[in-house]
Amino acid sequence: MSMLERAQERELTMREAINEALREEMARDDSVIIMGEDIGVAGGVFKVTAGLLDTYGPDRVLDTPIAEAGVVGLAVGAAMTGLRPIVEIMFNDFLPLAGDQIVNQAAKLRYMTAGQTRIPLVIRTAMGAGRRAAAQHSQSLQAWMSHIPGLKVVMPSTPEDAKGLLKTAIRDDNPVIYLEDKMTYTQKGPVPGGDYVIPFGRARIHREGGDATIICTSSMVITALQAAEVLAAEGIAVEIIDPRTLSPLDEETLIRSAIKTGHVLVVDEGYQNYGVTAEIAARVAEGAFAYLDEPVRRLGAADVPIPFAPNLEDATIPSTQQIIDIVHKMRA
Amino acid sequence: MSMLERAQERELTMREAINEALREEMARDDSVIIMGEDIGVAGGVFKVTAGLLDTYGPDRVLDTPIAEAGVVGLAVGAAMTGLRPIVEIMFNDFLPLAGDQIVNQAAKLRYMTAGQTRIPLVIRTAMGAGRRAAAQHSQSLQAWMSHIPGLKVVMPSTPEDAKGLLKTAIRDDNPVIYLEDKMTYTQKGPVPGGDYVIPFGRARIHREGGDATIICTSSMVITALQAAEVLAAEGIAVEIIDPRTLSPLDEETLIRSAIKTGHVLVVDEGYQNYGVTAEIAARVAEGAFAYLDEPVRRLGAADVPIPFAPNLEDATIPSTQQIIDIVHKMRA
Amino acid sequence: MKASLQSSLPGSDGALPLKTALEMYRRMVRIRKFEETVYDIYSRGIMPGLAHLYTGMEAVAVGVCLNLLQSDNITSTHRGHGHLLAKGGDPKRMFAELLGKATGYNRGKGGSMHIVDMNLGILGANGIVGGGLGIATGAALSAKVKGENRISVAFFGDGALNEGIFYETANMASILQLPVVYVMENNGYGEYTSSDESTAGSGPARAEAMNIPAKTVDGNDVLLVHQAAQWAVSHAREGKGPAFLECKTYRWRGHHMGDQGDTYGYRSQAEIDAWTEKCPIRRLKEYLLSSEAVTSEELTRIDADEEQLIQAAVKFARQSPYPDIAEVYADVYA
Amino acid sequence: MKASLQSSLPGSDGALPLKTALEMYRRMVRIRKFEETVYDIYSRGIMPGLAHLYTGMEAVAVGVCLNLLQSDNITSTHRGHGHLLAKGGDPKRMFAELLGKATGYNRGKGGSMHIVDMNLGILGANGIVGGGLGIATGAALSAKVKGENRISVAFFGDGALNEGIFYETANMASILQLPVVYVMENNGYGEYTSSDESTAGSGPARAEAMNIPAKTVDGNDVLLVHQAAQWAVSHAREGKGPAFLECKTYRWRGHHMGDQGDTYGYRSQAEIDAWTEKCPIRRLKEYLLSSEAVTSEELTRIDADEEQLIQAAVKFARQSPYPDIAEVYADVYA
Ligand SMILES: Cc1ncc(C[n+]2csc(CCOP(=O)(O)OP(=O)(O)O)c2C)c(N)n1
Ligand SMILES: Cc1ncc(C[n+]2csc(CCOP(=O)(O)OP(=O)(O)O)c2C)c(N)n1
Ligand SMILES: [Mg+2]
Ligand SMILES: [Mg+2]
Repeated sequence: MSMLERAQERELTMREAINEALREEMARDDSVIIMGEDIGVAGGVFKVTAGLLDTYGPDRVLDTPIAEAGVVGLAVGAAMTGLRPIVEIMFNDFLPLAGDQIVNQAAKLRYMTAGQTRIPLVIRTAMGAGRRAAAQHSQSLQAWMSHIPGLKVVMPSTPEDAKGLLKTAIRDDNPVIYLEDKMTYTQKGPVPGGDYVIPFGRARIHREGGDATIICTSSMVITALQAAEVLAAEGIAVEIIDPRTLSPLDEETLIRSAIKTGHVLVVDEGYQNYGVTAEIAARVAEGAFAYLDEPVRRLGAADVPIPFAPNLEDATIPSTQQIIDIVHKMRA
Repeated sequence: MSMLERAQERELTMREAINEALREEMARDDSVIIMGEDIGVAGGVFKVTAGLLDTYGPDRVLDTPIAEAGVVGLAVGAAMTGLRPIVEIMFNDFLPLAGDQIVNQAAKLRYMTAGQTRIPLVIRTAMGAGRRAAAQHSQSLQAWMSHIPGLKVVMPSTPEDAKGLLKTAIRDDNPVIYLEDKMTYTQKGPVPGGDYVIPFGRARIHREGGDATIICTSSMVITALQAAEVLAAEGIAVEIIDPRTLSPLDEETLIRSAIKTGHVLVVDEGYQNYGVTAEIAARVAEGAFAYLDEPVRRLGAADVPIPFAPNLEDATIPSTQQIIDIVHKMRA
Repeated sequence: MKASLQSSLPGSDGALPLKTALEMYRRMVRIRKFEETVYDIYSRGIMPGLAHLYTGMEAVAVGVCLNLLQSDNITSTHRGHGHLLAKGGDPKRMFAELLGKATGYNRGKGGSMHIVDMNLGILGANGIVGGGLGIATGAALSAKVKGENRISVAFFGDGALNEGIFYETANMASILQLPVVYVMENNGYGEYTSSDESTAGSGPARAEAMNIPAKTVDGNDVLLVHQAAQWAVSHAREGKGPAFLECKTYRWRGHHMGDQGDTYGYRSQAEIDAWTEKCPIRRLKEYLLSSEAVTSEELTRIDADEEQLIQAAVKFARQSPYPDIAEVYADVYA
Repeated sequence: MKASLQSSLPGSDGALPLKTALEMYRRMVRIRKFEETVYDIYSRGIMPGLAHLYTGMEAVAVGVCLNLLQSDNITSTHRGHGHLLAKGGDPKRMFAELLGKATGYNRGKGGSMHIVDMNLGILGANGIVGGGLGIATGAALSAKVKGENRISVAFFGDGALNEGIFYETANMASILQLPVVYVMENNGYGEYTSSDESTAGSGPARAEAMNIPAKTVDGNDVLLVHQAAQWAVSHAREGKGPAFLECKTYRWRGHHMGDQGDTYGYRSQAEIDAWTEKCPIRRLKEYLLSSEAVTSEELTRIDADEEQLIQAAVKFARQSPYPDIAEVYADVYA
């Protein structure tokens, strides 16, 4: 980031940062359109697209019917023929409704056609538990998306990253799944001025430390940073790394830290079984094998549909306390 | 298995074994119905349901329209209200079309309702590459299904297992995803006589050996057994274990073998990234940490949409030679 | 109002008994009071999660459900309280569920969008738009295969009409001649998007294109809804296959509790006012009084009874404990 | 046969030029020869994978595509060879793709079900039933947003009609008035299941229910298909929104190469024979000859040209190399 950009830095919420990225990219390139349920007149259920309809009009900001497969289907066709559509899928729990369009069409068309077409498509969607929205509105399905070759998967954890990564996503010629943790929309952070992008496949080290590594994604970065504070007070220096993109994954940075600390915990809010933590743990365990003092630990969401009752829901989400406990156990 | 059952053992193909299980369960319990595209008159595109329509009639053997989401949707409702539907989804590549019904309805209803309902539903589907069917008809999406709490996931590798596990699936009160590798349909093996079931969550040790462990699923068991033959000739004794069900997973048996041999390779035909091999590798690496002489190795399908050209497709599927090479490297 | 208490209702097999009319009134009042109480406790921060209120739409659920037997099945939506109460759901266990309490229908694990009562044939509210369509149609398949005299009713919205699942399941119902009634609650909007702008053609036309007979009715007139539903339910029950009913109505309280005032700027106060004028409860009340079959006191008594029922239910819910933490891992598998 | 070379075709803007009629003949013959050659090489074990032949359906693709500009887009199906050739696809690169060769359209990575030629507006065959519907409708959205004079045609089958994706995308096309034509190839079956037993109501009725004008035409009469498609294409091109065309036809060679004789027992030889009688190529040929505008020699010459073209294409394909193994990892991402 340039000095100028830093100088122009402001505090924005995650929501504002995303809105700004959308706004700027739509201004920069008029092939960028945005479509989804309630994103126009209403500005999106989370208000992330507020004001776009007024600025860019109904040809480029499309309020669609409730038809996830159809919306993504149209976006794929539009992406093949010169537009750069951004689709908002209100909750990532609804990605399975568009599963075929994402997996069998968007992700594969370029490869199947040996590069004859490109699919500059971004699917933005809200994920994460914590809003007492129950099992069909609280999932974190990033593992599904990350499993599919041909997709890129982005999970920002700060307003700064959110803006820079979304711009990269919109300019990318491949389908990108961009997951926004709904609990972070109101979270504030510094955002540089000017037009900046953040490349995919580069992890961000949020905090350095030599005693243990915590690899964490999306809002789990916040949870882990809180744990790190507590642990620091106890004299344990934890390194916090956010891969930022799950696909491509910056394996190198993760492994380097694992080699340095010898103790690794991976935290992600998806279901733990066959989830994101498994892939990261497996890669780190392989890459840092000789340097690990103990097995790579994993902490995902409980392997249950997400319950409604507040006390139950909270118990399914990885917590600061759980992280602290695991680090204590690791260092014991 | 009883002596009698062994005595009645016959050689059946995988296809015949599955057909027999369907036939016997439909005879045993008239709440079992089967529905899917072309499964009635035609007997299924892979002929797995041949003859069922004649025996059980069109009320229990339903040729459906081409509408995967709708078919699974009806099956969920039927399962809640007293039937035990078996749905055939022709290719597992089409599971994403029914993604919402599987993930948000079938898998979650019991939990969300605190046990007020049960969903005795089996979804049988063909997976696997090798038939030059290209990217939309060759995938192995077991990682997706295994990630979802509330689903059970079964991957038989022999006719005997196929029959016994399918019977268990049909009698189970939960949604079960039953994946049939299309390359194995004509593969023969001994099948006991009589009515037998194989419990979920129990791995099968196909071959014992103390030098290395290969954990493998579905047709990869065959590939691995071939590699084991070659390695045996070189004096390397490989243990071959098939978990048979990915969810529930018999972690204990896998870890026990890992502890014994200290060298582990996991082979599965799904895409490697964020795939089944990651979860198994992560669990084994954690459970057998102190006993491993080297990192757990993984071999999945290449992380690319599956190409059509025979030479390219073959290069994406885990092969006997690759397994041999990895074991050589492990033991080096 | 075209139907009457005295005269024989066209399509029905006789006059509408006063008892039924009063039961309609009672259930509509119950729903109204339930929903307004939700509004209250939600506004006061007592209820977690999301709440989509049925206020203003009571005639639809009640007019339809009073044609059903307990053994018939319904599926509901995210806006489910009205359907559940109309089908006989217990306000106590519903409120408890809304608050995430152990005494709730789902022991607090489902919340507003997932209430089920298998004994009452309530196969569930559903958080997925169109999520009940497969389930209701599948339940009708069960009835047919098992030769049981049960029908299914799937309530769904004008927004849900555009999901492919309606099309796929209704087609199957039509081919297989399943005993299912599709009740489309056309309240003009799917969230903040107008139905006119998102839907080409009408629900009835789409159903008829799949050989499913369809009617449209004023969804704020419980007698007309009841009469039309009688037609649809008989059609299904007599083995003639699926039927489709569009009920035109309006949700007074916006899409959900977050949709107050001008937050989403998609509807005018004038529009809300016009629909409030068409209050289904007031319409039935005025009709009953003008028929002189009922006194004002009788209705006031019903109002009071229901008020008490609802207040007792909320109290019960509030006093109930949260579920034991061990519930987290229970019921994932049978 | 109701249309004629001389007389003005109703709905068209003039007589059908002889040149166009001959081009129809040429393309139909090309498709027929292409498909019968696939039949041959597949039977001899030379072609890997799956092959779904278009034999008998030639009039649909040709009648429609001769109304299109090169810049218009089409999406095709698993049974795509006919559409691709009708839109101008190169038999050489197609055959090479069918054999998985490096010289194929997709360098062997797609095979029969995934051929694309972006330069010709061929947005792809598709292995997913209904898979082209979103793409074609999305391409029409591009055209509208970018103000380009391009329309899209989505070919799809009677079986695909029952997938929710048709309903979802056609609804959007109708609301947004997108320039897209839905061409339903009704060949009576989806794989081995009769369309009558799986489809309630008709394709045109379903389209009309979403305000999309629709026609049904004899899909074995290329002149009638051409004329009806002219109507549909003009409708879309003039900005009047989507149109729907059902073409009734038959696939002689079964669902795919594995569907020979009585393997799947779903259709009778009598049925096949009856449809073979309605050969679209023979019909056009007889008509042309009876019109006396063309001599038998001219047609024979076209036959011979096309035979040569196809044989050269197969030879080219067979002599081409398989792709380099490095191709496995190329093109996953742009
Ligand atoms: C598959 C899916 N898409 C989107 C949503 C978000 N959502 C919840 S309610 C709703 C509107 C539904 O409209 P309608 O069917 O008309 O019912 P109404 O709210 O008007 O009663 C939407 C879009 C959802 N829950 N599920
Ligand atoms: C989503 C999906 N479901 C099922 C299939 C398997 N399948 C391939 S072709 C076909 C029949 C399609 O019928 P129709 O649309 O009428 O086309 P036709 O083969 O008659 O040309 C089916 C079921 C598929 N490829 N994709
Ligand atoms: Mg609505
Ligand atoms: Mg067909």
